[in-house]
Amino acid sequence: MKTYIKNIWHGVTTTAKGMKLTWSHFLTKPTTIQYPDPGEDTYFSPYERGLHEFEPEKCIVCLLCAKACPVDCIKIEEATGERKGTQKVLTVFEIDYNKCLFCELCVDPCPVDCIHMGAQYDLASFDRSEQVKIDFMNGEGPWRTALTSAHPDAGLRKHVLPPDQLREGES
Amino acid sequence: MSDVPETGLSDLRGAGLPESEFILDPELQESVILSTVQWVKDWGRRNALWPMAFGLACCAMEMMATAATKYDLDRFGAGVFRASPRQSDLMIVAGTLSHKMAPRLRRLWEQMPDPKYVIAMGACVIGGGPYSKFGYHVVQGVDLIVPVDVYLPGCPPRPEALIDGIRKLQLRIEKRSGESLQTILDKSKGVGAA
Amino acid sequence: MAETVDTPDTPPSDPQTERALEVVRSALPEAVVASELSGRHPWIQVRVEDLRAACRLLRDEPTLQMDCCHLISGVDWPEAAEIEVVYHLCSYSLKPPAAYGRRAEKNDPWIALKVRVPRDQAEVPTVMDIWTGADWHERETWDLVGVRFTGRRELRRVLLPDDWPGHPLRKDWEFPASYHGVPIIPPEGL
Amino acid sequence: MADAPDLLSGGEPEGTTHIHERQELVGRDVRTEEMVFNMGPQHPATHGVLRVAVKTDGEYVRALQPHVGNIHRCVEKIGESVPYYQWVPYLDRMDYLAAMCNEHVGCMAIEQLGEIEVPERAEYIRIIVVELQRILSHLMAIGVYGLDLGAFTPFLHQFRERERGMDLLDHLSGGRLLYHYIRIGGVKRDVSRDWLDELEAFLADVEKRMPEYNTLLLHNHVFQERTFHVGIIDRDTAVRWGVTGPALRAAGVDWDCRRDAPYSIYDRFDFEVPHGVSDIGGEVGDCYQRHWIRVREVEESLKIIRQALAGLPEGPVMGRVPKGFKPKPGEVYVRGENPRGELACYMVSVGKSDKAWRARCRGPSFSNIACITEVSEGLLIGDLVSLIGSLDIVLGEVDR
Repeated sequence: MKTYIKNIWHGVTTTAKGMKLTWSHFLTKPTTIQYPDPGEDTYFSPYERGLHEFEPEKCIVCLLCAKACPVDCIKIEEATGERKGTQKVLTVFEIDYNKCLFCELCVDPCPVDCIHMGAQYDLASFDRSEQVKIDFMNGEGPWRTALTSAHPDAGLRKHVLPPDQLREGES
Repeated sequence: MSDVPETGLSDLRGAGLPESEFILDPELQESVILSTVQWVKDWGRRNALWPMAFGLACCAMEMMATAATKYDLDRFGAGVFRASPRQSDLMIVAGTLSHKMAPRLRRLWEQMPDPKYVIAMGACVIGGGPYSKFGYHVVQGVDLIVPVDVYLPGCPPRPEALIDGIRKLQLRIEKRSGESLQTILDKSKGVGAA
Repeated sequence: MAETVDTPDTPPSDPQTERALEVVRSALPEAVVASELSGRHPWIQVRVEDLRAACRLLRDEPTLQMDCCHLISGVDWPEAAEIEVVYHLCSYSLKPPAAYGRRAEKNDPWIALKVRVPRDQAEVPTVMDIWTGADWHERETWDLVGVRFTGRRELRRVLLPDDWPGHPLRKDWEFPASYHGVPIIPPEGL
Repeated sequence: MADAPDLLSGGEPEGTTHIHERQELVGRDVRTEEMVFNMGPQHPATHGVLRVAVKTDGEYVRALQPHVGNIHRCVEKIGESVPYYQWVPYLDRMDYLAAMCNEHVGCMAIEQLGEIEVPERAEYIRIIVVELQRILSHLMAIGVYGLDLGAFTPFLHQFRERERGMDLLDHLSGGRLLYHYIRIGGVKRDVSRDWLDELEAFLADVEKRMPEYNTLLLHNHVFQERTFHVGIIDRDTAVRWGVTGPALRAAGVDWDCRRDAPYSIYDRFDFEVPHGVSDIGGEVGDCYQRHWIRVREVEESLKIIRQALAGLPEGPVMGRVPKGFKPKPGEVYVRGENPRGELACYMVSVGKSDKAWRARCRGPSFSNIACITEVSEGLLIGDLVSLIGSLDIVLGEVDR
């Protein structure tokens, strides 16, 4: 009988302690960020591995990025028999986001830094063939326009850490 | 689907309504009262999606993060994660789908009541993702098994991206599936930001 | 790392494996086929028919007490037409000796035991009754590499479905086109 | 379906009736039907796509067979099909709650195979991020275990801290969950002073919050009732089945790879290894003790990170990795302590190739989940949830 009452007492007091903790959160600042309008919230990484950014004018068609890709999702082609000076001419550059694992391995070997990881992440689409495979050569390309339903300000990545304060590893 | 003229019916079908909804004359459907009723139905459906907690792999962790404190999916009316397929109308396929799991996925999808929607979350379920080259046991895209409404690339997608996918699905439910994504986004510039 | 090798002609041998070799040699003089005592991955290769006896010895020997079968892996060597099964054993009862410190080549008290069986008739006696934990590792080795473990209660696939064609980690295994109607390599443009 | 015949092979035919011995004690002649049912693969308490075929007698578990492989992702096949450096992102995806730890062990194995030296600063940064990952993983385990047992609040509370930690790793690597930060030969990029300050603030916050979680779970009477004397994995069972990690230590085995077989630079740090004892409540090896070990390990990880922060040297963060890295023939076996147990990597190289001949990984959850066949006998079905939850398995690692 004594254990029985003791158990009840223990159960009630420990639960009350937990409830006290829960109720105390009424007075704290909310943790939730208002995603489409993050307002002043700054939490994005300067190295965010989102949709790629590609600068076709810089590319020398060395194919190193395509070789480094574990899943061969980069399709890159040069014009046959055509040269701009000594430079090869790039005709096709596509990244298949059906396959891409956002591992950043294509960025490291590029000798001219023409491919890097962008910060755009909201790529949801209704059709996998239309939106997921992105042709980077086609005009401005969707990767430069805002393919997002979020508030325009959500794209402003105010960094906690300015990028120049972080040193790149000598990879 | 193609024989239906531009009356909004194709949009309704795209939203997953069963055929029995189409007993009325298309002209009548467009009339004031019924279209309003339809709008109310869609409004309710759109704002009270009950997703099924169908976590397969890494993306499931991001799905949990979306439902948890920081991203709080409840703000969009889609935070009631149900364990049972019979109580849910949205299946977020989060993670890698293997050949062993594929029949179960199909069965769970069949157990869901109409109208039902599927979001393919992450590269693995869109098209095999990282496992598209040597992954002998990975289904190369969940759309080989069930129809998919929204494709969401990323490995794994950020929780913001999942919220974005759900918002795009909500737009689609809102009788807009016939339009292209860009048109919807253009039209919803003001609405979507709210 | 590199500085631990003092003289190239006499590399330091791993005390744990050395002891294990002594134990196996003294009880089963015929058993050991080959061994490698130094380097990063010392190992002992025994005959298939002596595998169970050797495992039992290593487990019961008080100076070794290999009470856990950490990992069983199968390695396919198509050129030699052999499959190698590697048992990594470790002990949770014995702490590594003090002399066996950080500077040793391998500061981790485990022993690698190898057997080699012909590729077309890969049959290895089970060690499931010696270490219960070997159960799933054996099933996985059967599943992926196709080594049949004999003398155990059931040898089913553990990771792949039961009707999966072949054993994927064999080097000559070819991707099937589809499994139950679902394409494994999807057609182009899907 | 394909796996219909393998539901529960052997044993008695279905439909036989039993009189449970407990009911004999009560003296009532209640007959209960035996039945076989499936828990999972779609079940909230199985932590993913584990399928457990349970043979019950009334509410008691008579026999049980876990079925895994539902997310078998061919990591070992990929390991021998792609070059070494391309395999590292796949290691992340094995145990997705402890991606950094996987990368660490995998990169250590590849580095030993190719005899690559890692700079001092990179080793320290590795320890910092790995222990940070351990904290995040254990926070998740603590929160989700509460969820399994019906307490939703700890889940929401721990996600607040976890998100902060994930943001920290995000700022370092660019990914929230899968980082691909530890590379062969070092780490991807250096940490900044601001990041370290942020990390210290995070550590202080976790230290402050841990007692709160304990109020909600560890000291809660309901939680204790659900976990005391439930699902006991004793020393003998744990060692025989190859159970590792917190479950092994809860069984009373004083073993931690970081201390007893130090890899990387763990021998420079001073930390305790908690192991199951009888005076904290419950019983050695029960669910409560496994939970308690995780709580204690978070505290120890805090200690390790602080020591690593104090000793962080200056220098480069990437060693010299030869272009077209082709290691000499040989093999390595490296094991490291992950949040869930010992991850081991066995790699074989035949030389003259940038691909491994065999890349084998031992997922700790693989062995941990195997043992429930034996442990769960005689448990109530509700306690089975408690047992599986306390083992904190990640199916990505079971199936690999």
